[in-house]
Amino acid sequence: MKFGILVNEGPYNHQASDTAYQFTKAALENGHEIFRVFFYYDGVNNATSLGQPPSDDRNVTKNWQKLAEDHKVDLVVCVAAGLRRGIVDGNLAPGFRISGLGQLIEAGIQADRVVAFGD
Amino acid sequence: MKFGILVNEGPYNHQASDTAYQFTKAALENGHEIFRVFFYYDGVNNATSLGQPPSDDRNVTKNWQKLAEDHKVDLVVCVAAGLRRGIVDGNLAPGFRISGLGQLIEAGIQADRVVAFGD
Amino acid sequence: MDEMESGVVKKFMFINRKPPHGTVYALEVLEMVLISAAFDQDVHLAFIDDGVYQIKKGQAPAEIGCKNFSPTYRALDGYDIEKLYVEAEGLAERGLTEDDLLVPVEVLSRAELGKLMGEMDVILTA
Amino acid sequence: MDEMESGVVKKFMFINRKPPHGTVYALEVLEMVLISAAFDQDVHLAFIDDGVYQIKKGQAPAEIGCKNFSPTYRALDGYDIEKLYVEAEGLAERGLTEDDLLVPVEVLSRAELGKLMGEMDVILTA
Amino acid sequence: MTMLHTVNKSPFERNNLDSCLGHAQPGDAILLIEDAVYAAMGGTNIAGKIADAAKTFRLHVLGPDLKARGCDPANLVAGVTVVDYGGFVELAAQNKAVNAWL
Amino acid sequence: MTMLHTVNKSPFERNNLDSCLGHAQPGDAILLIEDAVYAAMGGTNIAGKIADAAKTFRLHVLGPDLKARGCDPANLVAGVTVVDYGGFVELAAQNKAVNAWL
Repeated sequence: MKFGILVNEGPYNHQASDTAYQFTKAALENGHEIFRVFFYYDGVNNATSLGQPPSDDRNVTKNWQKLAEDHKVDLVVCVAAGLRRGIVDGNLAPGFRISGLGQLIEAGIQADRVVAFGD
Repeated sequence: MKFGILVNEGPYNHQASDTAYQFTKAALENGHEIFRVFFYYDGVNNATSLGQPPSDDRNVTKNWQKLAEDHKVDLVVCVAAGLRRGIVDGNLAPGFRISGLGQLIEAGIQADRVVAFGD
Repeated sequence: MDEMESGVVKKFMFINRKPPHGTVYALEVLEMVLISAAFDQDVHLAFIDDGVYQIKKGQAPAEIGCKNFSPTYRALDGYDIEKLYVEAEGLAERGLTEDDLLVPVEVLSRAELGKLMGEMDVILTA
Repeated sequence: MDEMESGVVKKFMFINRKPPHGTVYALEVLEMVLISAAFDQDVHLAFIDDGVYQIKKGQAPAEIGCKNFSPTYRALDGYDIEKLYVEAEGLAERGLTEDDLLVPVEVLSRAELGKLMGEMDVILTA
Repeated sequence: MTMLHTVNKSPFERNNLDSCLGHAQPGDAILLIEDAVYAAMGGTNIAGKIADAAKTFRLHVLGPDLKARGCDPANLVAGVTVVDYGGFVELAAQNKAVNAWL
Repeated sequence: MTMLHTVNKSPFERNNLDSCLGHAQPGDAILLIEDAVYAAMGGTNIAGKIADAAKTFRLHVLGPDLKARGCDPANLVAGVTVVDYGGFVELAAQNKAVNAWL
């Protein structure tokens, strides 16, 4: 089954991004396909290349990057939401790409299920 | 009277930062002193130099910067909260400075009132 | 965008549960809704709980420094987005009536809206 | 830090209203509390509403990928932070008792805590 | 000495206002800001509770936030006073401390 | 076809769970995650409401979130089932659509 994932909140402040990551990982482990993970609202902050969480805590951005590397998961940051909040080409972490909100609607059309995580 | 201001949320997603700005401006206009504005939790995201909100919307970061310029308001970003979220020297907007959480406690001690804005 | 010609038409519902201005959700949901129009999907908007405040008449956020995006709801029919639903219970709890709303809507009971939600293919709530 | 020797001692209260793990507030409040200890202030911690869950025994967030910071509450007395208050009503509504808590606290009624809040100089709630 | 309490969330969505009302001391000032201003409006299913609260506390609401949301100040619960940002500042100055019910 | 509803906020703080219960259709699946897992615990002042809901809906709770919060699965309201992240995925797959009550 093909899943689209929507992440509405930034890392650390809310668990939303962590739960979305665990869901995505479990879906892949169960043999499902991830059509796309779309980062909207404050969710765009997951894609910063500049975060340095304490060494005894998880690194949310790295978690997403590893999924992209290992499973070619498409990680898309909303361009408009990102511009508003300062997530742009200059500080975009490798593994993420910036595109339009249409990519979320497309995920809604193409994926069998859309699962959203937020506040 | 001396005010300390605490901003807990980032720009745009929550009104907290806008209300904190309006409060700070009104306090200065009424002849009060702003001891410090401290940005904690997601509030550190107010200090990004990379945000480009739509031209028909307000620019929250610029609002803060103008207060710093016009009234020498001390805008302090928590170093640990900023590191976690990717607000660091490289993308810190002019007018803000990065320092420790002790600066918030100091504001609590030195200011007559601490007013917090958040989610 | 070849998905725009894919021919697949799904029932999308955007459920608005939050008041405007205190958070950005109302505004950014509206941006999603406008984009969805370009994909020729069967788009539904529901205003429940505090979401009913999003379409209250007379909003004027200039003094809080924010943009007044509420007129955009009136422009939705120009994008062929005409399925707007408001929950009767949500209005009543808040002392509001249809006359307080800035755009024509269909008022449904919570039970009716719940049933309609059950018919959707994609639901995005904020 | 000369403020550490300023001699001013204020009554600080950190009011915790949110559960742990779902948001970062509990963890980052704890960081504030630890720093405040260095300034020799009269520090009070209150756990009310869902904040009582912060000091529930047995927390083990490894599977959700998060750090277990709950043992830190037990370390607070090493920083001379010993004024910990829990609201009785908050415990009761959630079916909890003092035995469920991982750290010694004083249980106060809502009325008593409200009165104590009124005596503070600086209150930071999250 | 009295305190100023601020509440910024809708009373229909969250428990912030209830918690504030349960802890504030008689005579304290309470200021409704941001999405909490809806609590001050007449005709809602909590208007009676707010009218009662206005007898125990000095209850204020932030005018710019009312206006932003299209809420008519003529339709406020009896006993609630409108202030602007300058009034917010003076409330903070006149009371001993500010407790933001986040 | 049934839906999967997810709720992630504490029922003591916000109205998300109430709104979900008011709109979900009989037979729908509801999964409590993150701070909503507290709703599944026995002994709270809402446990009766949750036990009733478990008769109308297929009520599930996310195990890793229970464990994170020190909530004992032995003390759940009757009728609530624990699932892990893989179980969450399969619930999403088995139902027609997922409605996250944010």
